[in-house]
Amino acid sequence: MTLVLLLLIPFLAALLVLICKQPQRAVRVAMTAGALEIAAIANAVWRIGFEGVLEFGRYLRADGLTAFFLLNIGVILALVLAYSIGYLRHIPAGRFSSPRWFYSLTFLFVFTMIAVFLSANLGMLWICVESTTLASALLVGFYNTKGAVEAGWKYLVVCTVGIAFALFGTIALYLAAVKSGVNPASALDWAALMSAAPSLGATSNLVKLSFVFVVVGYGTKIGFVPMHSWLPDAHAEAPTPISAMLSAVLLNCALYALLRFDTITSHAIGSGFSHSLLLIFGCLSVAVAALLMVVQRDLKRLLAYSSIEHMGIAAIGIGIGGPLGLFGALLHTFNHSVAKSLMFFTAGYVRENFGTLRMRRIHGMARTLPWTSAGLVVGSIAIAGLPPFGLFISEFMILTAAFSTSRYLIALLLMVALSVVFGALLHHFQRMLAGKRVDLPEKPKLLPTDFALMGVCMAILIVLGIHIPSAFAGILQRALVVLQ
Amino acid sequence: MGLIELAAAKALASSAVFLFITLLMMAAAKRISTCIVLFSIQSAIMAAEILGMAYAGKSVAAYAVAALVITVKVIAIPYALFRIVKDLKASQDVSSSTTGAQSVFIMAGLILLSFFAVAPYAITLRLDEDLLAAAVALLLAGAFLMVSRKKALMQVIGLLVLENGIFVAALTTTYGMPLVIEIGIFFDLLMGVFLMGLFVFRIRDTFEHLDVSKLRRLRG
Amino acid sequence: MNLAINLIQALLLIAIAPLVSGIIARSKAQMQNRRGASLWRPYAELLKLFRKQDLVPDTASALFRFAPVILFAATATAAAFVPVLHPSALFDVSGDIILFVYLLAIGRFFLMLGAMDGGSSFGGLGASREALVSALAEAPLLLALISVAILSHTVSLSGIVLATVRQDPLHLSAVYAFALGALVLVAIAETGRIPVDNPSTHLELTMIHEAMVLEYSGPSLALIEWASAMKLTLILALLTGIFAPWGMATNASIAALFLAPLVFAVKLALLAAVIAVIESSIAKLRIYLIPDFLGMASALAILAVAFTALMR
Amino acid sequence: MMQIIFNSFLVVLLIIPAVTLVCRRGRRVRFAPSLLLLLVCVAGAIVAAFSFWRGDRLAVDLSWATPFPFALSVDRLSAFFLLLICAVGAPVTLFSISYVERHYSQGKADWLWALLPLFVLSMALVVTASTAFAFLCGWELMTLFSAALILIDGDSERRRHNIFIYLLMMHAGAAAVIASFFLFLPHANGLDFAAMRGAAAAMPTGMRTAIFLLSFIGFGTKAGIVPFHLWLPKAHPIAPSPVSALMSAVMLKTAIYGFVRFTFDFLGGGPIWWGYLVLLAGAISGLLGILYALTEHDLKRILAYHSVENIGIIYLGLGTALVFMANNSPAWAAVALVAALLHSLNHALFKSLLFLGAGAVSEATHTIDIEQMGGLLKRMKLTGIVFLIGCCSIIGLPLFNGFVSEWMIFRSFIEGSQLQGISSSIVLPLMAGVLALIGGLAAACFAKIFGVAFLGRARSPQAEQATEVARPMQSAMALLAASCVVIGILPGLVVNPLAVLANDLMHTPVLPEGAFSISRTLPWIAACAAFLMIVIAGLRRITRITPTWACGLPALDSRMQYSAAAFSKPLRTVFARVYKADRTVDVQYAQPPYFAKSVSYCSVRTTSFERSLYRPAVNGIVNIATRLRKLQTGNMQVYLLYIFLALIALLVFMRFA
Repeated sequence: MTLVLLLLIPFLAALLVLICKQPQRAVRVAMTAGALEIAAIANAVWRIGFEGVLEFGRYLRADGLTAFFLLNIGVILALVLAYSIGYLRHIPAGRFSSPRWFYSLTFLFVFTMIAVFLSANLGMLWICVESTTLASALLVGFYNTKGAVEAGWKYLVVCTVGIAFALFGTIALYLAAVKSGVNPASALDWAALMSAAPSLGATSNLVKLSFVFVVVGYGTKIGFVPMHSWLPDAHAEAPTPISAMLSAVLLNCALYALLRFDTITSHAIGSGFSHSLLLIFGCLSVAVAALLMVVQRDLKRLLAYSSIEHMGIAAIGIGIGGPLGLFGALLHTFNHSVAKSLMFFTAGYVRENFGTLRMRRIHGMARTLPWTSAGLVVGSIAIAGLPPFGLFISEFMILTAAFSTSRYLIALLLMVALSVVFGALLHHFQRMLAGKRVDLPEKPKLLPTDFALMGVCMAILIVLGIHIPSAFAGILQRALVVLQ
Repeated sequence: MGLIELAAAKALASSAVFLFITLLMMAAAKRISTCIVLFSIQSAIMAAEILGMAYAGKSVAAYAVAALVITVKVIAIPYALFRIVKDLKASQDVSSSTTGAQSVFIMAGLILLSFFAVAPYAITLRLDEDLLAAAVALLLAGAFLMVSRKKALMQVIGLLVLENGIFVAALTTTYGMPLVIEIGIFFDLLMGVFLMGLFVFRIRDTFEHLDVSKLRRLRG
Repeated sequence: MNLAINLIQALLLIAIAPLVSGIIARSKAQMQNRRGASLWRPYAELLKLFRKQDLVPDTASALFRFAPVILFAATATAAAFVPVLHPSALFDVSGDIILFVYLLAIGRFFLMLGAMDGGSSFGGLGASREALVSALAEAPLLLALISVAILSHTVSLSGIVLATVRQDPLHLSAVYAFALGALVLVAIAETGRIPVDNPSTHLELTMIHEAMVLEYSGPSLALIEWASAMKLTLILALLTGIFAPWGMATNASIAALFLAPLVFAVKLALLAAVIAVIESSIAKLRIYLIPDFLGMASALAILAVAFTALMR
Repeated sequence: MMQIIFNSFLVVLLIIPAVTLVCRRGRRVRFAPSLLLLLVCVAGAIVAAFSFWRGDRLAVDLSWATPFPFALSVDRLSAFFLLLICAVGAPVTLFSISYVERHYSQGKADWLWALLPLFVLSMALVVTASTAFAFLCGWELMTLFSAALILIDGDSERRRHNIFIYLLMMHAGAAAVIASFFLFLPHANGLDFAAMRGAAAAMPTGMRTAIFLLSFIGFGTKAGIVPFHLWLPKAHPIAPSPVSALMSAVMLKTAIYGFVRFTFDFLGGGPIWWGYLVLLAGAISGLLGILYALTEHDLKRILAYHSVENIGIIYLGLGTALVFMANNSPAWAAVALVAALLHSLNHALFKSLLFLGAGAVSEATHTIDIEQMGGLLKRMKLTGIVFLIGCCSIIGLPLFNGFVSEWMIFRSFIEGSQLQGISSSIVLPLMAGVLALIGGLAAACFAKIFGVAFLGRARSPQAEQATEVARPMQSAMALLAASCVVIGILPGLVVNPLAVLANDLMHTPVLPEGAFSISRTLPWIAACAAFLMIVIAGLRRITRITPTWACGLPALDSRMQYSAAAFSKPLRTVFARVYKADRTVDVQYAQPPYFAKSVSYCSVRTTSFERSLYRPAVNGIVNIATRLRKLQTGNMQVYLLYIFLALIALLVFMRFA
């Protein structure tokens, strides 16, 4: 029953927000719906903690892995909604762009993402991932500017094509399952496939074919390097709360889908094949993204490439496997989502006050926007993977895993890339932060919610950096059990 | 009755050939409207195949899926595309980056390639080889159309051909996927096309042209 | 008893320093067919200077007056390490080669500072040239001493002298030749004799040591003169000790004790005469040729050290 | 008892930043954070001294809190370096109580008092860590806090560029250190030092060499060895004086600690070429450090280059120890190690003294360029004397602490001649020549600094009106100077416990007898020199103050004195090839071509590692990145093409894999 509630609230909220006319009421409805949704997520995670697996009918299922990713979307949803209060004050009026439309599309987007996490059936999983693309395409093109429309169009077409390949992969897996004796009715159910996995060995080359298509398909949504080209445009042109949602949750959602397939294939034909593919894409993404970050000119594009790089690191973590590698990878996705949303919020404030995101034109930020630049500095130190913050812990884990399985080249590449990223971030931000006070057209005013927002992000990062709370570690352990 | 089943199976095999023909014609097509017509023919052939399989396999679900394909893919989408073409008064030219002859040769190459690609799987899985080959051919053709054609509408048609390919792949499994999933996928593709249509209008408003290759502002 | 001999030995070195510079001056005069001043003139000069007033420039700080004192004290302490009459000097501790070299370095450093405190350009001129010479002279001096020390398996000056005394004179190795060459060149540079620096002129182009002490007068000048004379004596005693130690009193018998000083005096006089001959026969080098002069010394020293391993 | 003090030492360091924020306002309470930090440093010094002399082990385990094992344990080696940190930290804090007061506004001072204790804590963390995670946390935090402290002084374009290079190189060095830690993983079961120590013996030689090289590069970058020294002359001079004193004196030593911990404690020595590599690096660093220092006339840049030189001397000591271990004579290896560790302590003391002196001078004359100073010894008596003691120690003159460690390094060089192989019995004694040359050049360089800055005539109005600095600053410097002289005269205090420490590391029972003979004779020599000086100084002499003799000219002015550039000119011509300086001399003629009105001379050193080594590397990365950027063409068809190519590539890979 909790699962249905999880889905129902955002769907109803999307409709309700459309109905109420004035923006004030829409915002209030949206906030209450958001709060309800977060409560439902908390309740669901709590229940999963006790009962292990929740099921509802044939198509909704939630286990340890889902609980972890639900927690992720819950935290980010709270942050984004808090941020959007301040953000909506100055959305340029446009045919579709009013708070009503913004919130309804956002809740639709949340609905589709939660559906992805809850779907028990791989076909259903594909449908929900495709619908996330559709829901977010409108949000990316929300502002009707030339850049936004172009980014939205490219995002829609490239992701749909990519996802089509994932569908082909799902069908191939279905074919392999049916051929090796799984009863067709439940051949796409994840649980059934997991139990029948050893028998899938018979049609091993079909399973390999399916995993290749799935990696390319969902890889496009995750933003692995050869298929990443849509990501910088989409994340840079989307409204800030949405680019935070895209970077922090949508990429994790696609990674979740890939993880589901990876568990099946590694149980069926051993993890050698799938993990080597993940390692290839991971290393490629880390290397190319790190290099591209050096020559970026726009702040949001820089953050988008950093998302590609961190997804690459997570893929390397999964590719190395083992308890430490997987734990590090999952922890890395969570840390990255919090740090990246903090960075996008500060980018949003910079955009509001400086009017531009071109890093060459922004100077004297430290003195004009002290609190925003503090957030930016903390975020960039976290993203560069330096000690006091959580990302250092997860990168430390992944490196330990890499070294203990004596994969020296990958570890070397990872460290070189981290240094290049550190250099790039330092190079860009030290030019933006330093310099004399710039007198802005209108006085920069940060709402109390914005302070709270940045404070919460920093607190999460530092807490995860020093000591992982036992409850959170428990959720992570349960997610690992599912993956093992 | 065995004769009729045999006839149905034969019809299924020959239909793959018709699919190949529509692909070749689509490659040679110069105007968008011809591509739309060819697309609807292709979907009609696919619907016939589903009916043949439904008749052979006697599964009610297949009939429902066939009816869905006919209403949406043969009638609704081509009609919508024609209306968009008329509304936008956009030039009908396909503006392909490869000449007609080159396109046809490439399309033929892709069809042959799909046969080789499918060979190892068809034998082990005792599947209907040419149907699986048709699926892969449609997939590769859709991809080729999207890469080579510059017009936004042709991107949409390329995507639809690609999805047809996946649909045919689903058909090669004896009774197709569970109905709910089939309908879900269908509905998603429909939504996808609808949104692309919306974006085509948006591009029209903001850029005053429909040539996708000119959308090059976001670089680096 | 031993301590007494050593103490006398150190005081002897300090006392006869002016005599050595007197001998050199006298033999140079003889070389130039002049009668030259008496051997004891340097002592008279020191007495005269000690009675004079000490002129201190107005810009100078306290360091100006303390520098000569430190210079003299350091050089005197260094005297305690050099064995003259008896193979074991006052302080005979392993590793005093380095200590001996660095004690001389203290004196040089403070003299340079004292010179710069005068506030005139001569002080800076002398100090900067002295810096050049001392920086390049320290390495060959130390390497030469180390090569001899390695050969005689000890690390103290007295140990070296003891080893060479016991060694039969015919068993000479190439190391001694190179080390002698290096030490002679460094000795000339350190004590500021002709090819490197001309002690008797006040010509801006050539003087190094003289430029530094231009501002000094009275007792301070006396201390400096005595200290530089003492450094000359120390190095000559070192050369005789290491390369010609025969005649030193190996046992404490009365005869040996009387014979040793005589032999030492003769050797010292001979060396002083040799220096005088060198000084009056060679012209002074240009400042920028000094590095090559000291480069030659370093090369010899390096060869000496290398040959200690090769000859084994 | 010691354990309680040690725990409180760590905790108080953590809460001082909070204390600074709390009592920013109160007049009376304003000095609370600084006095607290002073107290903590003294307590830390006491704990470290006890643990260093008595050898009792302290341990703190926080693994329950942190995701990875995080434990601190103080053995003799850690205690020695902790003593070094606190022994320098206390006077620096004392100095900065009044220095910060004058130099910085209230806001900046609060920042400095908040960050300084954290900086000291991170260094203490590095030296006492007993697990890799704790070590690396301390290591990265140390860099971050030092960068933040540098930023307090302002953020002009040049400073930002220097900090950028500093942070980038520290990060690259840290990556190498992390790699060298993790290379233990396949063999050691955990990442704590005990497991690593156990696993090191069993590892294949290839792995040990990889770990050695990585730790050499990683710690070499932080220590400032020549190829990686680029950041040192850029970062130290722009930091506030107390901070650059701490960085130069103590932060470089944490790198030495790391290197010693890795090569001697974990790996326990290796093939002989390790020793030669370290010797070579030490020699080059020593020589280049000095030669570059000769050309500078910014006081803090000179001292920064001298840090490179002294680190070179320490690496010479370590290299000799490695050579001895390779020739399995551990007794003399222990002596060389004692020499290197003693020189790190000595360097910490006199370098912090010199930097504080530079701070005091810059505070009094508002400039740091020695060409503008002159005659400061008269105007700032105590600072002058204290700076002179610092100069004498750094040159290594007897009766000062620099000499003791250099003597021991010389002693182990000479002992090197007794080794069997022809090569090592030549290399080590020749290194003595290099060290002597370094000593000679150092004497010339510091004669220049002290002569030009403190003696002669004041060269600028500010130098004219310079007055002595405040009392706490003087007492801090006096404290350090006293410690230099005490160690110089009674080295036994530090040498004996260090000998015990070296024995532990080298597992040798006792040290060779002749090794430390110097520590017995130095007091005697000091007594004898003092006696002579008193006797001579006792001669009452009438002194008369007269104007300097100016060859009959009316009066000398300050421009007639030798400037720093002129002083080092002869040496610079000798080493011209090292500098490849491009000289510009332009003459304004009152009436050409005879009567020149003014001649201006400027010679700039053209050789620099930045241009020949680092610039090409950075440009390489940027070129690759710009080419990669072109892949993002903006044309959607090309993006789709990428996806299909990726798919086809994978299918082909699958076919053949």
